[in-house]
Amino acid sequence: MSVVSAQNLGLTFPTGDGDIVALSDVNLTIEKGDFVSFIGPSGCGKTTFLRAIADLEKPTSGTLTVNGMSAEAARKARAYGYVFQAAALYPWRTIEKNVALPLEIMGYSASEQAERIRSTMELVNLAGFEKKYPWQLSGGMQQRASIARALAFDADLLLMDEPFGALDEIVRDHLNSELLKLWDRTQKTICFVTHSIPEAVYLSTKIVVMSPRPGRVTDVIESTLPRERPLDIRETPEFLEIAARVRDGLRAGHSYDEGAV
Amino acid sequence: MSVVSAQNLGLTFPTGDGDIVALSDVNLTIEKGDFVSFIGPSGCGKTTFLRAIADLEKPTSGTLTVNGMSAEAARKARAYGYVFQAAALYPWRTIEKNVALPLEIMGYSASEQAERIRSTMELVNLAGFEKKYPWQLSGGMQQRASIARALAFDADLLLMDEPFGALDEIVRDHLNSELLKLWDRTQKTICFVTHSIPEAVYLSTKIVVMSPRPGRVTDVIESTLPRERPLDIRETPEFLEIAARVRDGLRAGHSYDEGAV
Amino acid sequence: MRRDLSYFQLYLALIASGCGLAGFAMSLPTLGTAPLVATFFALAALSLVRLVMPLSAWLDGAMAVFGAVALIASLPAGTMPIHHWLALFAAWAFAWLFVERLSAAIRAGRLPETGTGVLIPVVFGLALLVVWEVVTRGANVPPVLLPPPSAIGARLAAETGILWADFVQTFIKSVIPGYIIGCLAGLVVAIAVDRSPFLKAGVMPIGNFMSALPIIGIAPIMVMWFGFDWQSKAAVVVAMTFFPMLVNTVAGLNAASAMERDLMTTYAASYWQTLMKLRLPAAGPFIFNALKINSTLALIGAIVAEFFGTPVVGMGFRISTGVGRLAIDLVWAEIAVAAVAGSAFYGVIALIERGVTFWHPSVRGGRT
Amino acid sequence: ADALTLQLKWVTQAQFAGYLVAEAKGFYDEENLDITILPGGPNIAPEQVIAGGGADIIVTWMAAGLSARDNGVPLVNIAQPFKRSGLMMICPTETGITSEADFPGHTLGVWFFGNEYPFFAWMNKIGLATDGSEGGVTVLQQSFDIQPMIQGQADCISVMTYNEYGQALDAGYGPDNLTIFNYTEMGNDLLEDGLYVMEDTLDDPAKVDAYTRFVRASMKGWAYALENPDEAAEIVVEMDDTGAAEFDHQRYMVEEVSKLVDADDAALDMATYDRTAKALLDQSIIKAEPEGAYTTVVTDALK
Amino acid sequence: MNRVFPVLTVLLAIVLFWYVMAVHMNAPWQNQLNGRAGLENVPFTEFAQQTWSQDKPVLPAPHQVVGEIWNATVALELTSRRSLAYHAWITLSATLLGFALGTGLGVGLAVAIIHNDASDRSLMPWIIASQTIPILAVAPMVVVGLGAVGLTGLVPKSLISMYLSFFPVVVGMVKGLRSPENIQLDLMRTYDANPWQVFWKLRWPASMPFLFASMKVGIAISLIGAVVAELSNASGGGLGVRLLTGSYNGQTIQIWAALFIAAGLAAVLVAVVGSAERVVNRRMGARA
Ligand SMILES: Nc1ncnc2c1ncn2[C@@H]1O[C@H](COP(=O)(O)OP(=O)(O)OP(=O)(O)O)[C@@H](O)[C@H]1O
Ligand SMILES: Nc1ncnc2c1ncn2[C@@H]1O[C@H](COP(=O)(O)OP(=O)(O)OP(=O)(O)O)[C@@H](O)[C@H]1O
Ligand SMILES: Cc1ncc(C[n+]2csc(CCO)c2C)c(N)n1
Ligand SMILES: [Mg+2]
Ligand SMILES: [Mg+2]
Repeated sequence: MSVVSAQNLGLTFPTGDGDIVALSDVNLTIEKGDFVSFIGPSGCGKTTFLRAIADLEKPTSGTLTVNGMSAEAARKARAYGYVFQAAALYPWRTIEKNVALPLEIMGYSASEQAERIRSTMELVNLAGFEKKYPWQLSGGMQQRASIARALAFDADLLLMDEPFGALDEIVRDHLNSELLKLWDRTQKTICFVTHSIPEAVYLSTKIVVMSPRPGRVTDVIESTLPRERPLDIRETPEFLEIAARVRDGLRAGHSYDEGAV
Repeated sequence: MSVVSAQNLGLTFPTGDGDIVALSDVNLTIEKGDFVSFIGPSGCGKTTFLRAIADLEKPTSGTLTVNGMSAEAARKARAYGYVFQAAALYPWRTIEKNVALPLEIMGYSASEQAERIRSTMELVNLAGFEKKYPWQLSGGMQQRASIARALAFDADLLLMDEPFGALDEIVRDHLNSELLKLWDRTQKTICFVTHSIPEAVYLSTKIVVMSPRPGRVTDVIESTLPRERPLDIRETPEFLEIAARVRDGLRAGHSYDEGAV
Repeated sequence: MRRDLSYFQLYLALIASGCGLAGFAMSLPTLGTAPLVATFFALAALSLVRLVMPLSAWLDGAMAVFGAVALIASLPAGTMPIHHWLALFAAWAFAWLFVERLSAAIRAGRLPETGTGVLIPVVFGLALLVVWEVVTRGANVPPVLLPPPSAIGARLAAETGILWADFVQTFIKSVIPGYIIGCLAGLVVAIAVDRSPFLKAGVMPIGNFMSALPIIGIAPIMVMWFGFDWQSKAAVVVAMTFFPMLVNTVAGLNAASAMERDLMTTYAASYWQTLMKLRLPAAGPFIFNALKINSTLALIGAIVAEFFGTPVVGMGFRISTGVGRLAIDLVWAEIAVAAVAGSAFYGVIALIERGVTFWHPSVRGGRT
Repeated sequence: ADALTLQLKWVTQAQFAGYLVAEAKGFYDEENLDITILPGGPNIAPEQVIAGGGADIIVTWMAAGLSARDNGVPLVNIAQPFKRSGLMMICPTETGITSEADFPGHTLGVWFFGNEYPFFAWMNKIGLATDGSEGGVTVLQQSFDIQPMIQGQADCISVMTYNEYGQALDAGYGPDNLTIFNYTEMGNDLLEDGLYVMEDTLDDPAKVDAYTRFVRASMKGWAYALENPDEAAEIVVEMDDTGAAEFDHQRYMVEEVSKLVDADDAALDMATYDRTAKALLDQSIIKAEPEGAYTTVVTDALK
Repeated sequence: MNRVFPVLTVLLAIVLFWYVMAVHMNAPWQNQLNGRAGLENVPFTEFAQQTWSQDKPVLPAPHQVVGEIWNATVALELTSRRSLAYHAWITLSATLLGFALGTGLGVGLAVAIIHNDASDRSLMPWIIASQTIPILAVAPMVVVGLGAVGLTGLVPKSLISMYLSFFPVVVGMVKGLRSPENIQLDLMRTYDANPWQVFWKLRWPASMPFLFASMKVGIAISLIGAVVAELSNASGGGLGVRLLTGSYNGQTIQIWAALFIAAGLAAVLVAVVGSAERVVNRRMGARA
């Protein structure tokens, strides 16, 4: 059974001046253990697609199943963890309380909460910062806290919307390899939105290239890279070749009209 | 006469819990027509240095001259145009009125204003959007409007603080080559802050690598690339070599302690 | 079963029909005396068919209106029988159900925002009036305490001359000049104070202190200083409107972001250029906030001041002497005029705000 | 004990000394009565309070009482301890006003809130317009103090002999620099502080009995107050919740009030009543000849 | 020091101006008095002294007001009905009860409004309209009406105070409870949180800054409400009654003293809410 399966998926936003077709005729299957990156120019529907999987938007046509059930049923079964583009930590909660938030809502016992907080905080390398408030942490640390929050409960599917968008290249590299390690260890399925070609190639087993107006999938590239990926894999010809293919796919989808910017 | 010249420049922010040394012992000379990129991890003082040039911050030690005079005198002589990281357009003004803002303040005649608005709007490819308000435009278009605003009056020095930070890779590529063309045509001196190594290498004649705590210049790399730069210059070995040198310089400045993230 | 009602709406519908059923049973013995109400009960009970077939929201609206009319038309002279109270409940439930369904329809995009959006508060207001009318008359509330709206309306219509003269004296002569002077003075002082950090540090705490002070307390003093006529009332209005404007404008002048200001610095813009092109426009929402607060304060201030001595005309004068003469319906008519004038004043300012600060996210409605 | 609530027309002051003294000296207790005395104020209409059920007996001016009756609040006068009016109009001599004939063109301060009827009755009688028209007077709603005269905002102001007139005396005014129009002396007086109840309660003999005992005790209070003005003033000061009453002023007020009250006779004087009713009818403050607006059952029972 | 000095300077300027105005405004009456007493050519310093020590001045001098405040508070027993402290306490109790009721009502309405479209649309315009009703006109009827059903003293005053103070709280709390960004709400949805959880874990904490901002306005308005109510309810005393009786007796010094005590009370109340805000902020991990 595939984790996500979309057939002829369409999603239209009605607005004051006409409808916006955010997704049109999207067909995509994501299998258990996949690391799927979504890349494409602004407004091509990456976020919308992730939100549809998460049942935060309702598709207007086609079918979408998550873990074999409707997206709504999957959400109610707490099938996934979602990492938003901004960290979206609650500023009035300490880091540990932020991580505890889903656990409280899902009714975990106090002792289990404590245990999970400890282990996920360690996983994202934030042990020692439990009692700090979000503003006392750097942007990267906040982002890691928000990842911890999505990992704290047992969802096999992780939806990540440009989680590293705001970070500088060096830090990003670092978090990328951490994320790969985590994925390797936990066997989760990951859907990952990014604007960066190297990032997409480096991380993914499958790269979905999208293009806007209407938002659609223009290319799905299966990575031939091995699961084990040191950082300098990015200088190998194989890597560069996949990157070039992604770049071509992207460029094709980019019409240089004004609205595209 | 060099456009910007800093000797032993230091800038310290006093704060509640101790001083922050944002810039320490910076020595740098920028010549007319240079395209200088500043790159470095978050908090290394890139913005602070640009702001010092613009006389938005006062250095606490060392000397800094702009066009041979003090930064304040240069500012009063309207020696530079500044593009902020965020577009910072005034929401109550149309795009064209935003571009007109510096012209109004500097007392240009109505006809000259109209002429300059027309030409710069064309330059940044925004003709037809004159009467729109900022929030009616996409992020990229807003950023271009803010560039137009900095270009509208005749400053030979352009200070740009991560102007393309919020844009996706393809659009960024596009604006990068437009910026290069503009620089080539107008012979302006440009100081450009970025987080992206390829961007820095692609654009600059000189790359200033900085590192934090205290903010300082760790490397100044003179580019050996020709002035004429097609986009695919980025796959040449020469390019990759400079990029690698920048990356090494950056990594050296990055201590992997938590605060650095 | 297709669900055209939410659970909450369903409860309301059941309450309405339930009251209808019970009321019908109770009114059986006296069926002939109030045929309209009995018909309403019967129809309300009939509306239970919505369990098997959907009924239009407009039908609920019609039932509410019918219930109200039936009740008011058959209000007995003495105390109201119990089942009439059931009719009031039922009519209220229908009205509530009606607005619930209308707003659900607007949200779902099935009805247009304009028009229907106005209908909902109007229905609510009318429902309040009906309840007021039925309760005051049905429960024999002494008219010298709270007259029914119909009596107030009759007074309103009969005394237009007096009401208009009072309105002119209080609103046109006292409120408007006081409001303009107070707001302008607040604005000007704010700008003056803003130039000097020293003055700002000195004036602002005092301004905050003064704006918390029960300014109406100065009404007798103002009457003592400025005499009986509208001048003293205007002075009270000036004092009441000055501080909110001062405090808000000073806050607003600081609302421009650091980057927006830096931009002006890079242009080596002068103080006045920065003020006119950046800080005042950025302060717009704050200034309008004060203008709106002041629009309700001003009228109250003028009316209160008239309690401490006036010429024999004015809304406050009429209210206080009206109470003394037990002309309570005239007093309420005057209160109604004040409420309408105040709301209209507020509405006008809000409209101007929409036009002037069109760019502000709170006006253009989110996004970016 | 029978519980009764008395609503005064004005703030706690010696104008109501009889009731306050009766309460303080236990005269009501002696009559097996439990009296609550509610002070009034410029925003409190006793007629409204009694109509709303907040009081059993009120102290008010007859003009206001009859007007309320005309407006559908069936008030009935059960006793009238105040036989004369304390109302005056005073004009500083520098205004040049020496007689009624000098009024036209001048501004006169008048208390409203139910206190305005005597003035309008007077103006009606001497044929002066009060609507601001040519040859008439300008009327001002006067605050309850003498500031308008001191400030020169009004040429003449209303005063009570027992209250504001005292303030004027304190401020250096007096008969030598004032023209004084005394309503009683001019024969323009309307009956002031009387005791009123709701008409329907008079059907209940137990109530009537309670009223009778109340009036009896009150008159005893008045008699005591007039005999012991110092103690009465002290009691008034003591019973004032607001702490505003001052002994000297209250002492003065007891003195002046004693000239208006007849402590031995609570009965309504029919001649003054008829004049009051006629004056109100004449200027159509009330629309119909009042009927049943007074009863003598209580005062008859006192004898 | 740096914060106090400017305030003191401005205060000093105000006091000086006040003394000058006191001379100016009290002069006509003083001239009359002197004229009547046959005094001529009073030297200016003495004349100024006279204008600053009138019994019922048009504008009392600052020291007269301060003296009256002193005499009416410190110099008297707290329970004395002449003590301004006693009256301040009466007004304060009505204010606090009214404020508590108003805040409760305001929050309750705001909760209804943000959770229910129909309430939002039907209530909001009327809530605004309610504030345009001249409360002083309605107050006597409220007092009489409630008195008729046996509610007297504290309750009617508090209700009027509540009527004024609920308004800023509704307006602020509607904003505050709606202040969570979409992304924060979406997060709750990804957890399939129920409305109750969304309220207590997100909306309520997010609205705290708005609640406190509104409560600062609300408590000041509450005090105004209590004073206004006292103008219509003379029994029992209170600062409003002092204002009123002061005004009947032309006791300007008494008016000003009551006014200043009221202002001081307002300042203290606002400061108390402010410190409560700081405590809550600290609990909620706000930046120092
Ligand atoms: N709530 C909405 N209402 C109307 N239009 C919307 C809404 N959300 C998204 N859109 C539109 O749908 C399209 C797809 O948006 P989406 O956010 O999925 O793009 P994206 O690929 O995530 O872009 P970015 O890289 O900028 O995040 C865009 O044109 C956007 O303007
Ligand atoms: N106004 C200020 N007050 C105190 N500290 C400041 C101030 N502005 C900057 N700093 C500090 O100075 C250091 C340099 O900041 P700067 O903004 O120049 O960094 P940057 O290189 O531009 O970083 P980024 O890439 O995140 O924009 C940082 O540690 C920052 O916290
Ligand atoms: C301070 C004070 N001011 C005015 C009056 C005038 N006045 C005298 S009697 C009365 C009403 C009924 O007796 C009124 C309003 C007063 N008594 N006390
Ligand atoms: Mg997106
Ligand atoms: Mg920066």
